[in-house]
Amino acid sequence: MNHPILVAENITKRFGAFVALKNVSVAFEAGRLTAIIGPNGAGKSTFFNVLTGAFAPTSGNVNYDGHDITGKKQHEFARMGIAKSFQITNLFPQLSVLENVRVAVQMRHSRFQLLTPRQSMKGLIDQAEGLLNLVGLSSYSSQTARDLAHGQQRCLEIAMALACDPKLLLLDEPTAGMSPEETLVMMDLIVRLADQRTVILVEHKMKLVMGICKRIIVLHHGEFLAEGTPDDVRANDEVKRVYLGQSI
Amino acid sequence: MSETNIRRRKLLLSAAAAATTPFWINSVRAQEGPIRIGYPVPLTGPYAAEAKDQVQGAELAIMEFNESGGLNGRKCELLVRDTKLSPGEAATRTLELIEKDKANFIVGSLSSSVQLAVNNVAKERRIIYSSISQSDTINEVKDWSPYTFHEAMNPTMTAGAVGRYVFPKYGKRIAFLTADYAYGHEMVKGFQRAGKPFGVETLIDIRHPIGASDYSTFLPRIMSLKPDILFFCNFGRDLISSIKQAGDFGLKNNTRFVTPQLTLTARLAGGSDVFDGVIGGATYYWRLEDTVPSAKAFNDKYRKAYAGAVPSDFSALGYSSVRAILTAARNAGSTDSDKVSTALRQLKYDFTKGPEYYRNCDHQAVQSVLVIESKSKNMKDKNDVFDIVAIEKPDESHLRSCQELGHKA
Amino acid sequence: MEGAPSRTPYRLIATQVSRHRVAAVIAFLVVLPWLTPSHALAANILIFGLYAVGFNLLFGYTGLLSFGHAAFLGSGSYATGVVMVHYGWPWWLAIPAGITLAALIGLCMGYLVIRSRGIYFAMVTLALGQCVYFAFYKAEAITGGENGLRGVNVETIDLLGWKLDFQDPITKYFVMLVFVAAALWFVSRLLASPFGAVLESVRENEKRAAACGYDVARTKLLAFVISAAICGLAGALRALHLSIVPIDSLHYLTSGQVVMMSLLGGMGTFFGPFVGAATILWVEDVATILTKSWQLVVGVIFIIFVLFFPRGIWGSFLHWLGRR
Amino acid sequence: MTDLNLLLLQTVTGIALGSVYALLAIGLSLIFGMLTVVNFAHGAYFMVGAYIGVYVLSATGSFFASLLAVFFSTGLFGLLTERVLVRPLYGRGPDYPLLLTFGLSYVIIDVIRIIFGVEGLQSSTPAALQGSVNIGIGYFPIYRLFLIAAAAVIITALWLFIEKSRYGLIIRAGARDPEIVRILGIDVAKVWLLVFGLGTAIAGLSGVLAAPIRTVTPEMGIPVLVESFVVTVVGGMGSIGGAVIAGLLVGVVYSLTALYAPALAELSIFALMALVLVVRPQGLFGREGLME
Repeated sequence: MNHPILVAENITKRFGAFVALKNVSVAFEAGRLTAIIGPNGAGKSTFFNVLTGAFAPTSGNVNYDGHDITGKKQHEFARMGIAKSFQITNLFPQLSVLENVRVAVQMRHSRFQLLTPRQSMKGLIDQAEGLLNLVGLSSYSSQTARDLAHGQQRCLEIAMALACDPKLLLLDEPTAGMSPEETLVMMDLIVRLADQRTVILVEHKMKLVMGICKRIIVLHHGEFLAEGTPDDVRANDEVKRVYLGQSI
Repeated sequence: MSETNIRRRKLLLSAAAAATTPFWINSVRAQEGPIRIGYPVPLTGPYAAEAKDQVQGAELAIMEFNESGGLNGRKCELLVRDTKLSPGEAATRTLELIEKDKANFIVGSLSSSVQLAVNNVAKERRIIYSSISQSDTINEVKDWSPYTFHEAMNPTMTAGAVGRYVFPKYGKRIAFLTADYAYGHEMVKGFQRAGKPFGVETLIDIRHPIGASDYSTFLPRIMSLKPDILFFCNFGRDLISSIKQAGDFGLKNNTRFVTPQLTLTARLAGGSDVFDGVIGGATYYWRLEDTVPSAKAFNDKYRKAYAGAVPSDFSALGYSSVRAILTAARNAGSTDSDKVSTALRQLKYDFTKGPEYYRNCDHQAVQSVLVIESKSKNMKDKNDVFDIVAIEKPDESHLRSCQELGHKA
Repeated sequence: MEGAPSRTPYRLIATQVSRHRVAAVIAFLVVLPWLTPSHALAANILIFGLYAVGFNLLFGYTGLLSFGHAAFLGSGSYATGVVMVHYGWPWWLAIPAGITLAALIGLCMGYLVIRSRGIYFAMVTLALGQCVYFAFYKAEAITGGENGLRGVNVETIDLLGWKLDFQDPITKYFVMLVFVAAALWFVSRLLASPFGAVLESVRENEKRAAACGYDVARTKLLAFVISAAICGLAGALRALHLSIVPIDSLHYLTSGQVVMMSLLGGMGTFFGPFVGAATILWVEDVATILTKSWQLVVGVIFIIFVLFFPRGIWGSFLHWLGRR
Repeated sequence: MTDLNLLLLQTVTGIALGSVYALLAIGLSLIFGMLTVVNFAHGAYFMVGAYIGVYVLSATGSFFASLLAVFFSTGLFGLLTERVLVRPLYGRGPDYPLLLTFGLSYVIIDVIRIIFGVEGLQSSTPAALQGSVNIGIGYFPIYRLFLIAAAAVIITALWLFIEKSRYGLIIRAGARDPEIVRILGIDVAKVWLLVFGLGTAIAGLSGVLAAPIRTVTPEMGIPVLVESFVVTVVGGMGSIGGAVIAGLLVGVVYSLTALYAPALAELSIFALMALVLVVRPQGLFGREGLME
């Protein structure tokens, strides 16, 4: 087993009286494509938000590369090499597709530079164009982001997430609301991305992840249920019971 | 039409405009054409009624001047501008009046801050400004200039006269409810200055924010001190609100309410019950006609011009300030600032309320001060709301001395 | 958008104007004094236009609606006035003093408000703006309190032996225009810079900007301070223009005025603030002569724009040009 | 009068003052909690309430009639405002209704000036409530005691309406999540309309209640707006209980500062607000995250 890059220890998250996550401990291996699955209300998204720092856990902590990152600010995650895409499309809607990625790329180079024209920083534009190429959006670079089709917007978001050259990429239901064709394109892209970095994927549709993931974690009612290879999970009685009636 | 065409036309137009606009606007003031008096007053906002009176008074003076032949045939016109009671707005309007309208004189304003703003703009450009709003600051050497005249009374005179009337009559233990700005502070100083010879004791001086809507929080403490006299050193709506609320607290039962400046407009807005028995000072009150001939003459002219209306303090100030300047211009035979300034200094006049003149060192109009009491009974008509209880004759010794103000003379 | 092909002459003009936006605005400002009914009005448009430019940097480009910007206009004016009146500083040194104080107050205020968002931001800036108002109001010995500060007088400007009559309205206007032009150049560069891109991204989507690795709070704070400094410069010029500093320059209605100007002109556009300032001041100037109900006129125009032309005058015009 | 009595009297004064603040803030908070609209014309509705109240009082002689007239007329005015002006702006971001109501306040003030003149109206205390009475710690105006009672009645009525009635249930649910209300098959637009009208009606009521102690002028709503903002920020936007408690708190803080350092009274409420912002940015009773 590779060394774990991200470790969640005893995560509990309460919203008032409601317990969304109960004592969940999971270690994610470096270089793997791991999926977190579970039926509706399993606490997947809450878990994702705790992992990416959007929510502070009520108790427990998250370690990244041996450092405790619980309670760190959002922007610090990107700077440490953790990138994410959101469940609901989250772009800069009125900016051009290229500018969306260019701004994301810029983060590592210039944050408080006041007087240099951004158009003169050719290197950044080239990098952004490279990323657009990777996700297949080169021909849309001058369009406004909000005018893209849904699937393209999701791809754009991935390009933006990649802009900080992350070691760890977390994706929250990247294929939500996509057509079957778009889903295929996205899955293909995710597999390609997983070659070079650790990818953690939250997914509702179990079928999708079975073919591509090395490791799967199953949550249920806010608790850890099972973990293992797709085959292990498929064979697990508990999981079967939870996904009652669904073909796995 | 294409965009470029429009642009070219605009450019041509502005070039033409540039050609006709002289760059030396500032250097020579018109000695020909009509005499222009710029008149920045708060036409809109809370003191619009007072401003209207000021305008009517000024227009009456100008009508008379023009009917009597003007300055060697040169007629006068009044350029009324709205200050919105804002010093910034007033400064802009004054700049416009001087730079664009070539006003020969500036008269007007109705607040301490506005008159100081107008004065600063006018004096920098050596234009005579006659202020018709109360202020002590404008007399002081820092704001004053040879072109600054102050037609209105100042707090030292007003509060002094009222104080000298009330202290012997109503008692020496006094309290103040003061609007926290120059006008209020100056009035307090005026009362205390007048009270010194009487040995009055100031129990408390509470400063309230200007424009406050609720005065209740200041009243229990005043009540607990049981003063003989409570001075309301505030103006307009603040005065009405605070007098009303103090009355509600039952303060009036043991304490006499006094305010430095009791105006007809405030009294009519507040009502007879609220003001009943309140004593205050006034520049002018129309019942002066019973004793002063010039007041009778002024009232008659005013009634005739404005459908029977009686002039208020502000009408009288507007009238006498404009008439004084025009008389001085006639005496000087010119509208030149320096010549008219000299003529004003030499002027002795009686336009509305008995003899007046401008003190040489600070150009303060030395005049009589009326002390009036608000009544709720025996009223002849709706404007008969005050009794004149005392008149203090014009007397320089009641003013702060020239040295005190920082003047040499 | 950049690189979009300009097919029609309208688009061509739009592209050209936006490419040389600083030059275009300055060209307009150079001829402005001959278009307005009075030179004093032109100077006010110049000053309030710059005030709106500063405000627009925050509202239009960063998406933060402040209702406390009078604090910066006013403190800029006061600092300039106070060092001239009480300490005898020359005018050219007093202007940076105004900018500095406005920026400092911006830093303090920004530190307190930057955590709040949306509508809350508007309300808190309003209340803090009132705090600044009271502070200056109470410091009567320095600021003149309610009376305002008088005596910010400049008679002539000595430019290496070349004497300029600052009382001449045109000379005064062009001296002020030099400062405004410099500020416009700075703002234009800023907007085109990488930091400008971060501002836009914060406006567009704060969450996303943070996920990209930008410290949203610090970015906003810096924008807040720069915006304050520009408004401070506008205030400094206003003190010189009027030769007084009125206390109502700190009042919340002065904050509201700049909000109206920005929205009416077109927020998030470079020229919009000047269009808005010119429109409101002009309408006020004209409406005051025609009717006492100038506030009604201004209010109704404003409501119509909020309802039907949220892009503002200039924004709608650009939009129309772009669609031709 | 002993010092303790003075302190108590000052506190009662503060409560009377605070009950006006509380009423004002409730209306503002109600509208915000439900519609996320900050009503910048709130002070203008307060002023309109005072004008209509004084006018009806002088026409009918009945203070009670003037209260009713104001409640329904300013309420109706609010309904119209929401329906015609505010509704088209939903979904365009919270800034737009704010800007619209800011412009609207300009218009309302000037319209009142045109109808009633710029000088303001004379407003006198209803005959039965004139004078002052000894409340054990000193004399206190009867009308201000009435004001405290009236505010208590209005607040209780509103509380009963919100907690016990069917509409109240919808309002509470809607404030948490408009989606839920929509799913329940209720026309959210109607609920919002009603809430806006209710908020403005309460603003109008506070205006007519304050009229006898203040001067009724077109500009009387301007300082009131800022003060009610301070109260809602302290209490927490969208929290009705917070508005009441913060209103009273601000009144008492103002009053006690006025006793010891009158010059700082006005500043004190802003200092209180700044303190609350630093310690608890969402306000004393505000829910976290509502502002986002």
